[in-house]
Amino acid sequence: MTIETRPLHQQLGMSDEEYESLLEILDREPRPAELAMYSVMWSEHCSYKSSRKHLRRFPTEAPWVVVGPGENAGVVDIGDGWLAALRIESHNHPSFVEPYQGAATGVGGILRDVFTMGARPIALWDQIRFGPLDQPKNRYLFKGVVSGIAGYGNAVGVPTVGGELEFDDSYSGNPLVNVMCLGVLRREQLVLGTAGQPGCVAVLLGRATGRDGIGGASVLASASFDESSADKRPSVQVGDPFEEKKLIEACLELYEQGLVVGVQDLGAAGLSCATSEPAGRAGVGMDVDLDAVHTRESDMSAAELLMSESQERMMAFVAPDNVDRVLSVAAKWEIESTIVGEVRRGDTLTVRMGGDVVARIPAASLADDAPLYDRPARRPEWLDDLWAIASDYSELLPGETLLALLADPNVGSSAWVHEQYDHMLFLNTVIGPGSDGSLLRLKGTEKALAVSTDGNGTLCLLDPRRGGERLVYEAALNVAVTGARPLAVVDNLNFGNPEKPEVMWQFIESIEGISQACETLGIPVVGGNVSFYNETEGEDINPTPVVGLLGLADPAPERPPRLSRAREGMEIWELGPKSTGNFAGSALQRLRGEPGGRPSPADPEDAVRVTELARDLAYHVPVLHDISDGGLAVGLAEICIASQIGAVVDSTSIQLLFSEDPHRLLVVMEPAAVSLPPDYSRQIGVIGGNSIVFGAETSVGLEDLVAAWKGAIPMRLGLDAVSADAP
Amino acid sequence: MRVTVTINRRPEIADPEGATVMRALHELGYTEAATVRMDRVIHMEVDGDDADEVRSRVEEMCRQLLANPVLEDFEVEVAP
Amino acid sequence: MRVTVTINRRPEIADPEGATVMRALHELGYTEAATVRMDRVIHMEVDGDDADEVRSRVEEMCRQLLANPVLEDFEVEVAP
Amino acid sequence: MRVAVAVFPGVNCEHDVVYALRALGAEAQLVWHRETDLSDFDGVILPGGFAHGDYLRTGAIARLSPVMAEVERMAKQGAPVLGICNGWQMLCEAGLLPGAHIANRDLTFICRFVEVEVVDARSCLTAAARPGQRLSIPLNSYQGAWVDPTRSGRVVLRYVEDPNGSQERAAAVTNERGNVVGVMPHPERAMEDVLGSSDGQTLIEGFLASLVPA
Ligand SMILES: Nc1ncnc2c1ncn2[C@@H]1O[C@H](COP(=O)(O)OP(=O)(O)O)[C@@H](O)[C@H]1O
Ligand SMILES: [Mg+2]
Repeated sequence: MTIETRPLHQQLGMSDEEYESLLEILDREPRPAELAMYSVMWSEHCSYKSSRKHLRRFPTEAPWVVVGPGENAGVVDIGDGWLAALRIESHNHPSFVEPYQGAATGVGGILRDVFTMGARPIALWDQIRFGPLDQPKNRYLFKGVVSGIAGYGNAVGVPTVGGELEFDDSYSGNPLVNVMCLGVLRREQLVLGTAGQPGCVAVLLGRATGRDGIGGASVLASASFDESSADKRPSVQVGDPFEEKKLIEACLELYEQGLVVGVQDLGAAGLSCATSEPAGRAGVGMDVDLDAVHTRESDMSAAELLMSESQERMMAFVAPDNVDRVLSVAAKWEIESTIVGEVRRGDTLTVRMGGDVVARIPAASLADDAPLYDRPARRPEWLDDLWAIASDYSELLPGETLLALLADPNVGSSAWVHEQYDHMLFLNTVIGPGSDGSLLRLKGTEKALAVSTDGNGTLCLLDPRRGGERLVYEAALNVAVTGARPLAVVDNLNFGNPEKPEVMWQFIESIEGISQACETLGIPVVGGNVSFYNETEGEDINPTPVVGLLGLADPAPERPPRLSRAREGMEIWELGPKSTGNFAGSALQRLRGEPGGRPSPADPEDAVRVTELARDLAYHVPVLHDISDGGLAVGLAEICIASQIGAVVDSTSIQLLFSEDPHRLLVVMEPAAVSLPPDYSRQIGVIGGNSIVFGAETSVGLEDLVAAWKGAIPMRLGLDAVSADAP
Repeated sequence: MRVTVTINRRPEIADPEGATVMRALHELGYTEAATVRMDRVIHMEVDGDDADEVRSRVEEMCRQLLANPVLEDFEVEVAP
Repeated sequence: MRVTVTINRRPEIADPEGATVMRALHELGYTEAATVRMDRVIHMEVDGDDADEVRSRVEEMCRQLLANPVLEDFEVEVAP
Repeated sequence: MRVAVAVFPGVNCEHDVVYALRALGAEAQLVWHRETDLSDFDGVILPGGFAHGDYLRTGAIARLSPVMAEVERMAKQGAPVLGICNGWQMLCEAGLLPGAHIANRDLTFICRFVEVEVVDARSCLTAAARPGQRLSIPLNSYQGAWVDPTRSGRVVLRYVEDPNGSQERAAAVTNERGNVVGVMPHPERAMEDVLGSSDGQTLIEGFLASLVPA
C-alpha cells in the first residue's frame, strides 16, 4: 500500500490547470462534493475535452433530423408520425476489468440512452474486438463479454440482431466493447433531457444507490491502463437487467400518459450529471436533497452519492400536479421512486445533505465551463514504412486460400456469438445476424429499418481517413442490399492516448473521412461517442472508429435478398468498379500477419452509384451481397454456404478473388432476370454443384468450406473446454 | 478428500439477485429477513492424503478458475 | 441472527456446470479433482431471538421458495 | 373464446404471443400477475422471458404471484394452459407439470431455429398436428433442459437433434389430461415465412381449437 499524498484533485483525475480554472469559476475553494462533481463531469469521458473541437467537423443536419448530437440519442423522422432514436456507446475499460459485468452494464447504459428519449428500444448491435484467441486471457475476455451481452440483453428483453467481431493483436491488452441501440417512437412521445420550469419536481426512479463505479468515468474510462489497474477494481458495477426491464416499461408508461416534462438517465457521473445537465439545458437552477436518495449502503458521503454510477436509475422531471401519478406508475411496475429535488428559478444547483449545503454551483458550469483542449497532432513517421510494404500473393492457390480465410475467426461464422443472443424477440427481425445489414420491419406499416455497423482497425491503421470514409460507404452498401436508403450515422471513436500527437492525428483523419463520406451520401451524424486512452503499457490500439448506419426501406421489399436464396443455374455477377487488386488492409493480409500498403481510396461517384443500384436491385434479385472482408471469393463462399450449393467461377486470379477494393457487390439471379449496366458489371460464374470450382482447375468441396467456416471460432475455443480459461 | 469451497460476493459489490429474493420473501410475509446474499458453494472430492497440500492446491484452483477475483472472495474447507 | 442456507443439487440430477468446471480443472492440470458439484449458499440476516424459531421459519422459506424439491435438498445453519 | 396472456415482471414475449393469437383471429388480452380473477377467459398462456430476472431459480418467484392460483384453477377444470419457455418453467415450479429445468448442456444461451417432431397429438398444443410431423421453431433459452426424475410427464414434441440435453429430447410436455402443456421453443416466433417459418401456426391453432367456452 502506498500512502496517497497527492492533492485531492489529482487523485480525482483533475490536472492542476483544471483545478486553477475551477477556483476561478467558483471564486473560492471547492467543497469536497463540488470537487467530486467537477472532476467526473470534466473527465475525458463526460466532457469530451480532447475531442469536442474536432467533432464539430461532422455534418449533422438534414431535413429529417429531429434531434442531433448533444442529447442522449439522435432522433430522425422516418415518416407517418414515426421517429427512430439511435445511439452507440463503448464500455471498453470496464469490460477489461470484468468482462461479464462490463459488457452487461454497457448494454444497460445504451438502452437507457434510447428510452430516455421516449423511444421503445427495439434492437441492439454489438461491436466487439479482442486479441487473438490463442491466448487464454483473450478467450476469457471474449467469452465473458459475449455472455455479458447475452445475459443482459436477453433478460432485459431487447434483441441483439447483429454486430461485428474483430480479432487483432492490438486489442490484446485492451478489448473494445461497443454497443448500439435503436428505438422507435411516435412523434408526440419525444422526451428531452430538460428539467422543465421552476416548480417541477425531480423524481429518482429505479435501483438503490450504492458505491458502484465511483470514479468509473474519470478513472476507468479516462485514464491509461497498466498493471495497477487491478487496484481500480472496486469501481466495478453490477447490472440488473430485471430492474432495467421494469424501468423501461414504467418509463414508457409515463411517456404514454404524458406525465413527464423531461428525463435524464443516470450513467457516467450519476447524479451529478442527471441534475446539472437537465438544469443547464433548461436554463434553470435546482435544489437537490441527498437524504432522499434511496441507498443500498449506509454512510455514503455526499461526494459518493453524487459520483456513484449505480445502474438502472433514471431521473424524471415532473410538474407538481403529476407527481402522485408518477409515483403510482412506478409502484405498479414495482420499482422504487423518491422525490429528490425541485427546479428553481435562477441558475444555481444547490445540493443539501443532513441539513448542510454540500454544493452550490452554477448548474450549467459543470458542462459549459468544461476544459477544451486542442491537442497537437502529427502524422506518424512509421506510416511511410507501412505504405512501402507490397503484398504479392500470386503464388497462392485459390481453394486453399479460401479455406484458410474461412477458418479465420475474423472471417468465419460468428454463429457461436450471435446464437447466444436473442435476435428474434418482437417479431421484427426479417434479416438478422449472419448477412450484411439487419432488416427490422415496423409492424403496422410498410416500412423496415436497416442497420449496419462497421469498423476495421487494420484499414484505419494504414489510412485513417480512407478507412473512415470506406466504413461509411460499406455500411451504406450493407443497408442498401436490404432495400434501404441511408438515413443517418452514429459513430464510436475508439482510439489510443490523445496526449500522443500521432493518435490525435489518426483521430482527426478518421473524422475527416467519415465526414466526407456522410456529405457525399447526404446523411448526417446524429450522435456518437469517443473512447480515448485505449492503450496498455504505452501501446495504443489500432485506430478503430466504428460507424452504425441507419437506413429506411419504405415500402420494404416483400422478399428481400438473402444469402440463402441461390439456386442451381443462377448467374453470378460482380457489380461496381473493377477491382484494382489492392490487398492493403485485407483479410488475407491479416491472416498472413503482414498488414501494409496503402488502402485504395473510396470514390464518391462509385459510392453513390453502387449504393443506389443495390437499393433498386434489392426489390428484384434473390441474392445481393457486398464484397468486403476476404474479397469476392469469401463473399461468394458465404452465399454458397448459406444456400448449400456450389459454384463455378471463371477466374483463378488471387488478386481478383481476394483483394479488397470498395464499392463492389455480388448479384446472383436467374439468367437475364434483370439487366445490369454493362460498363459496371461482369458475369463471373454460375451457381451449381457441390463445390466451388475456380477456372475449372482447382475446386474445394462445399462440406470442407462449411466445416472451416463453422469451426472458425469454436475450434479456437476448444469446444470441450468452454470454461477452461482462467481470468 | 472432501473439500468445500464457499465463494462469496464481496460485501461492497451489489447483489441484485439477493435483493430480488429478499423482496419475494417479504411479499410472502417473511419480513424478518433483513439481508439476503446469494453466494456459491462448490463441493469437491479431491485425491490426496495431505490436507494442507490439498487445501493449497484448491486455493490455487480458486485463484485461477473457480472464483472471480474482481467480485468474489473464497474460503476453502477440507473435511477432516 | 446470521443464517446460512446451503442448497444442494440432488445427486441424481445432472450438473452441467459442475461437469464443465471439472473438465476445465483437468485441462489446467488439476487432475486430482475427482468430483465437482456446483451448489448455492444463501447468507441471510434474520431478525429474531430464538434460534430454533428462526431455524424453523427459514426452513419454511426453503420449502416455499428457496429450494425446489425436484432438484434440491437444503440445510439450514443458524449461527450461535 | 378469450385467451389470457399473463404478464409477470421481467417477462418479455407477451406482446409477441398476443400478436400471434390475434393473427389467427383469437381474442387475446394481457393480464397482470396480480390479477385474481380469470373467470372471463377460456384459456391462459404464460409467455416466455425472464420473470423476476430468472433469479434464484427460473420460474420460482413467479409461481407465487396471485394469478397463479387462477391458472391452477383453470388447469384443474381442464381449460387449456400453455407455458412457453419461461412459462413452462413456472408451470413446473407450480407443480402443474412434472420436473424442472436446468442449464443447457453446453452452458450457453441458444437462440436458433430447431426442428421438432410431434410425438403425441393428444394435447392442447399438438391437437392440430399429426404424429411424426416435423416443425421448424425457434428455441431461445439458457435453462432449457428439462429433467423429471419421476418420468411421469408425457412428451408431445421432441427435438430431432438434441440441442441442450433435455431428458428424452423433450421440447414439450403435457399432463395426463393433455390440457396443461409446457413448450421450450417459441411457436409464436414461427408464424410467418418472412420471419423464417410459419410452422408455429399449427401449434397455436391446436391451442385455439382446444378452447371450450367457460
Ligand atoms: N458480435 C456480433 N454479434 C452479433 N452478430 C454479429 C457479430 N459479429 C458479426 N455478426 C454478424 O455476422 C454478419 C457478418 O458480419 P460482418 O462480416 O462484419 O459483415 P459485413 O462485412 O457485411 O459488415 C453480420 O450480419 C453481423 O451482424
Ligand atoms: Mg457486408
